Amino acid sequence: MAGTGESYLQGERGIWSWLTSLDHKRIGLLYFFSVSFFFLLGGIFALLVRLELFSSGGLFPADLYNKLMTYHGAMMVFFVIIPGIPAILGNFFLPLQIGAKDVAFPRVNLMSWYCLMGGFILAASTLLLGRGDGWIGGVDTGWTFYTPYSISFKPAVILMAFAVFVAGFSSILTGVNFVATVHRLRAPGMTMHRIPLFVWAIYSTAILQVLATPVLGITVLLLAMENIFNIGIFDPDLGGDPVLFQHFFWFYSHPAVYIMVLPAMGVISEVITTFSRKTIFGYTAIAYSSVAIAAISFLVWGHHMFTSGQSEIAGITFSVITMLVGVPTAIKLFNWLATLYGGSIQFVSPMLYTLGFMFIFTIGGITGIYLATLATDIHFHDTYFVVAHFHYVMVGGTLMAIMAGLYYWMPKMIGKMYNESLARLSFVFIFIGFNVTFFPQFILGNMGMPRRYHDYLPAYESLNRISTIGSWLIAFGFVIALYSIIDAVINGSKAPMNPWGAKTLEWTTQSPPPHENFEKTPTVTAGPYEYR
Amino acid sequence: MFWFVPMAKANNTFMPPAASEVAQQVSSLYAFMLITSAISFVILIGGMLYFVYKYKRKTANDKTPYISHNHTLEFIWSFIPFVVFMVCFAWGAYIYMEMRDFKENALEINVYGKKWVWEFEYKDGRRITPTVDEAGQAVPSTMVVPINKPVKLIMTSAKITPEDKAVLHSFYVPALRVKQDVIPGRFSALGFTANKLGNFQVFCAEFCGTGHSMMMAKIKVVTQEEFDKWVLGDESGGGGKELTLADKGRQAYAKWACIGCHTLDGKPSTGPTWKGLYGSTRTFNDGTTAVANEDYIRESVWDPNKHIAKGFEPNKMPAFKGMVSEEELAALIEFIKTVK
Amino acid sequence: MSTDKSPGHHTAHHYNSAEHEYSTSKEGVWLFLTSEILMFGGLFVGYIIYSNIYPQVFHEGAKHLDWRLGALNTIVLLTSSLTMVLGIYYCQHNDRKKAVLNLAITILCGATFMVVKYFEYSHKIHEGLLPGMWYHGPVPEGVSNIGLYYSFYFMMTGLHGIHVLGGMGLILWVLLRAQKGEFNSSYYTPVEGVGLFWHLVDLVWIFLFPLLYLVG
Amino acid sequence: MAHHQQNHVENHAEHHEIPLSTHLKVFAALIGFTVLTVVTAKGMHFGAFNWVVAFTIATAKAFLVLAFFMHLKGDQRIFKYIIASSFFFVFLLFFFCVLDLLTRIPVTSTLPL
Ligand code: HEA
Ligand code: HEA
Ligand code: HEC
Ligand code: CUA
Ligand SMILES: [Cu+2]
Repeated sequence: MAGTGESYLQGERGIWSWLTSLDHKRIGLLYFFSVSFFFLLGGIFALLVRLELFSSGGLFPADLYNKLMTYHGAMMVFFVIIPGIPAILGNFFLPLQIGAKDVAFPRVNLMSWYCLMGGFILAASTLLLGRGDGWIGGVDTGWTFYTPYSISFKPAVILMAFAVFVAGFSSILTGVNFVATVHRLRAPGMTMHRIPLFVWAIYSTAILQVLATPVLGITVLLLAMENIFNIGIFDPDLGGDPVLFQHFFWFYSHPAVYIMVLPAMGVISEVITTFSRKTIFGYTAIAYSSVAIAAISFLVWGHHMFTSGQSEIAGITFSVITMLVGVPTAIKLFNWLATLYGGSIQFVSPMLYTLGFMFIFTIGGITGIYLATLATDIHFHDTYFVVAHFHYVMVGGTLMAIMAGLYYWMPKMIGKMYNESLARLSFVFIFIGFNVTFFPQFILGNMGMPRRYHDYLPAYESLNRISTIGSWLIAFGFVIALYSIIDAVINGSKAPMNPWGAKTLEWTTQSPPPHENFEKTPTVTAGPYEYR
Repeated sequence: MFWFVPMAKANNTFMPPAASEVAQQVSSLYAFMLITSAISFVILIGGMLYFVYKYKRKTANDKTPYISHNHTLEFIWSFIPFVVFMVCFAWGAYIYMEMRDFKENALEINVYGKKWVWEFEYKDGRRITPTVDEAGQAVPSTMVVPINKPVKLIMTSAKITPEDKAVLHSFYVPALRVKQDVIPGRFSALGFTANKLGNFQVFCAEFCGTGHSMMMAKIKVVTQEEFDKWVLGDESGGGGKELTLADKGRQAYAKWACIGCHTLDGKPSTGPTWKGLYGSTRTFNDGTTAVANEDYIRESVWDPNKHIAKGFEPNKMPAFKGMVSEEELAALIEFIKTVK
Repeated sequence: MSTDKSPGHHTAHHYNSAEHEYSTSKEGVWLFLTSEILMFGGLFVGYIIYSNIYPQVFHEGAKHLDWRLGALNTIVLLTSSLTMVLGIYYCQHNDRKKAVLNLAITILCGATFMVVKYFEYSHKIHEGLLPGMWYHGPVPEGVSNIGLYYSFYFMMTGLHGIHVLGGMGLILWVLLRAQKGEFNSSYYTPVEGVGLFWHLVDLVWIFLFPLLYLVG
Repeated sequence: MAHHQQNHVENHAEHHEIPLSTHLKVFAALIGFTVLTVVTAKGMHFGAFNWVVAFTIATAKAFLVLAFFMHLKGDQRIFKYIIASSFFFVFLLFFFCVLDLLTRIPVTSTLPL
């Protein structure tokens, strides 16, 4: 057993000891580094996308723009936001919060990180596979890879399909691991009704990962085969049905959006109780609404296909089921609101990010309802309204929650406190910049500007300008955030065991935790948020 | 910069002015949703801000009440949103069914989405493609329809040449609030009844590659009389009139969708511009050069991958061998000569 | 059962007993198998949908398959499943020799399966019965896209074949460990896990066989 | 190795052993079913029922494999739920795809094409 008092950061040193570490905390940090790097890349693509859209007319050739847009979307979705919270924060805190010494399968955990990296290397190598000589290649299909555009013999698409397959494998393995961990490794007394809400959220997410991702796997595999062998399953020239591809794709990719947001909601539940110093309102409601969202999310995928040529009856069915997803989400939001009531609310940056999450996610969620409504979606589909919707939920929702979680748990993860004013400054820039960037896009969508346009009519110019300027503000905010993290690592003061006065188990061990997490496996006798 | 504000005021939403009954209904539904969501947003976020202000931490060890749950509240805030959502759904589905209800007496027009032009075909065989006006300015395909007459579009995605791959497009008219994907190997339908005169923008809303953002068209709504005149007249086809060779070339330029990739005004698009092409020295990706004479142009059309113009990608331009006839080619060459 | 005396194995530090580790690992395997089923499920769904859209294609396509070979392979795989089970059984009963023997037969069956597949494949490739665009075998009257049937045939059997190969590798791994005497009645988790995987491969084939070879 | 108490609620799998003879019987049944499915499909002609018959037999075989070879019978409940959920979700994929395909109204053109 590792020596008491020695933290997981101490002990074995050197790159190699990290790359072969089976400690869930170290693997969590590995994920942190790689995902941050991917996020930086995805963000640079985003800035270039916005730069091109700064004015009508344009800077880049259309093909280059299409590639930037595709890599931005694919990078952010498959390599940033899906692994994001589960693999970084989930890895680190899931075992801690249930009083376990590690995840169920540490080796599989490490393997899943390697899968993600393998996927990234494959994805990066698509850049080298062009169709011409002297041309930088790449995928230009959009992150949705709709056939038949994606199957007109494109070598880069083949590699990208494998990249997504491998990254998806990473996601499946993480999911398997977490489900087994939650089922089997809870400390004595830690019943399912006592696990923190973050664990509930990660648990529901893990179920989604196990059940949905394989269908993406087979879909991209078929896509690759379609490109290599022209098998014709999705190729109308050979009797295939391109709409069926969309069904298969969204069977995964709709649940995937809840893979992105459920863990974020878990983070919010943690942060909001801690900084209200008050027990969560409606523990069971929040916990079960996670499971409800996960379950219903499998039945709604057709709402991405209202105009695709699927049948009217299917459209109506999907529309009505989609509405049901809004209910558990509303439950969560109102329960958080009720948690604030009568609390003792402390304005530190994790809390600011959390309030920012509630503000932005509500807008994103409500616009989701506009899209779920058939008549309005016919107008909004594939316009900037959709772009604004999903950035509101993904950037304003999930990314905000990642930031909240990082600041909240940073004292525990690295044992250092961060600089509060820097962190607040980053919030201000990200929050304002975000709304400046994406709110105009709702209006653009209303006006009818389609998405994935590298050039647009002059009428759309002024709003696009505002949006581009906003993107610089967000970028600046993230640079400050990055700086504040580096600053904390170098200059941060030593963090106490429980700087926030939080109640969950991870705060009962030293900061940073020892290899074995707890000196002595804790025994749990009450719920997670007993602020009495 | 804020020119859109008055427009929004005039219309209550930022959508383009509705040009059909259904579009108006969509706007009303949208307004309803805006209001309900504004109310719920104010309740939720207003409440949040208020609580945050009111219950700001005062001392380091404030006492907080222990409230774990409340079933009545739980019920209220699940049931009310549920009802609102169901209203949205039902209203939306109702309008949607109206959109998808194709009238028996509708004017049927075929729509072909190609990489990257729209083409329309009327019952009398009149086919509308993009053209160029005398000034060399590209004119997008313009669909002419009578006012207050139901129109049914029967749409499919077509290939330029047999080797080409047809892809998805989506026919989108913001002013009519309608959109429908155009699918290869299958027909899809779209219906509308315009109730405003004027020109309305058509976009392609499904990603289809390089020319996606240029793939536009127009719908021109005219009175019934004008429409009848248009049907009899020769405005679009130019039939009957004796054409010069260059004019025939111009028609071929539109007919074979060269217009989707080659501009006449000097701007490179998917392919190089034709402005000043004839007689110039071309540089290729492998560094070699050639003078663009008749033979070069013939080769470029029939076997485009032989020489790849510098800065452009191979395999984009389909090989027109067996499609574009010798006569058409001669006309095209004549036309290219005139584009200076 | 919670004793921890198996010679080659120590329960990992985060479990509190061998029993605990065993059932957790088993759950992990089951979860993984779930995702495998969904992956194959996608293909099955595609198959069923297209066989209803193009009944002739699937009817004509299936005619070129030799159901005898399919049946042979079914029996081979079922046998291998039995020997796999026996392998586990003998591990549980500390009978190293018999366990290794049974595992070896299992691998052999897997190899037989692949050899039969090899003959089937080479026959098809020879006849031009290839997927999608590459089909250049006989084209029956009134069927334009018979290649679609072979797309499914090759995708499904190919993916399944890859699983067979992977399964054989895994069995080899547990065989070698069994040979070293690492398994006994209190620790045989890897054999059990690999066994579950192998049965899944069998399970998929149980559905593939009638689907591809019989109803067409 | 510290041996602490963790919650044992779900953790005591009886290493349920199925006797050898059962395995052999199951194997015999599986072979029998295989013969049956070949005979019914090749020897008799039920027309559209061929599908149903073949699938029923395959499902029966799958049950045998799951219950006995994969030791589901008598094993922890949770495994049954896990495996059942996988079939259920494949069914969902199937159901909604078919819902779309069966209810599509084909668009026909009255125009010369
Ligand atoms: C984190 C990711 C995430 C999340 C959480 C959501 C959440 C939701 N999404 Fe979103 N969505 C995406 C990511 C996400 N989405 C992405 C990436 C795309 C585009 C993909 C692409 O094409 O590239 C997309 C696209 C998309 C579409 C397709 C649009 C189109 O292409 O035409 C639709 C249509 O129904 C939709 C609906 C919804 C709904 C109903 C929710 C619901 O879950 C929201 C529920 C929340 C609320 C409703 C708010 C809280 C409730 C209240 C405060 C109660 C009071 C409210 C009212 C009375 C209105 N989304
Ligand atoms: C998680 C998902 C995610 C995130 C975070 C973002 C972030 C951003 N997105 Fe993206 N976007 C998508 C997912 C995402 N997007 C998807 C799925 C699509 C659809 C693609 C398609 O159509 O196929 C899309 C499409 C899309 C479009 C539409 C393109 C088109 O249709 O033509 C636009 C246009 O404005 C855009 C802009 C932006 C901007 C300005 C940001 C900014 O918020 C980015 C700001 C970030 C940075 C500038 C990085 C700075 C980072 C650092 C300094 C490192 C910091 C490290 C730490 C703090 C640890 N995005
Ligand atoms: C789908 C897009 C597309 C269409 C349609 C298309 N072209 Fe092209 N064309 C290109 C591209 C890309 C190039 C540059 C690559 C090359 O040289 O092959 C090109 C090159 C050319 C060139 C050589 C120009 C130079 O600068 O050397 C000629 C001439 C030409 N096309 C004529 C035509 C004619 C005539 C038609 C219609 C009958 C046509 N093209 C239709 C994409 C297209
Ligand atoms: Cu055609 Cu986009
Ligand atoms: Cu969705």
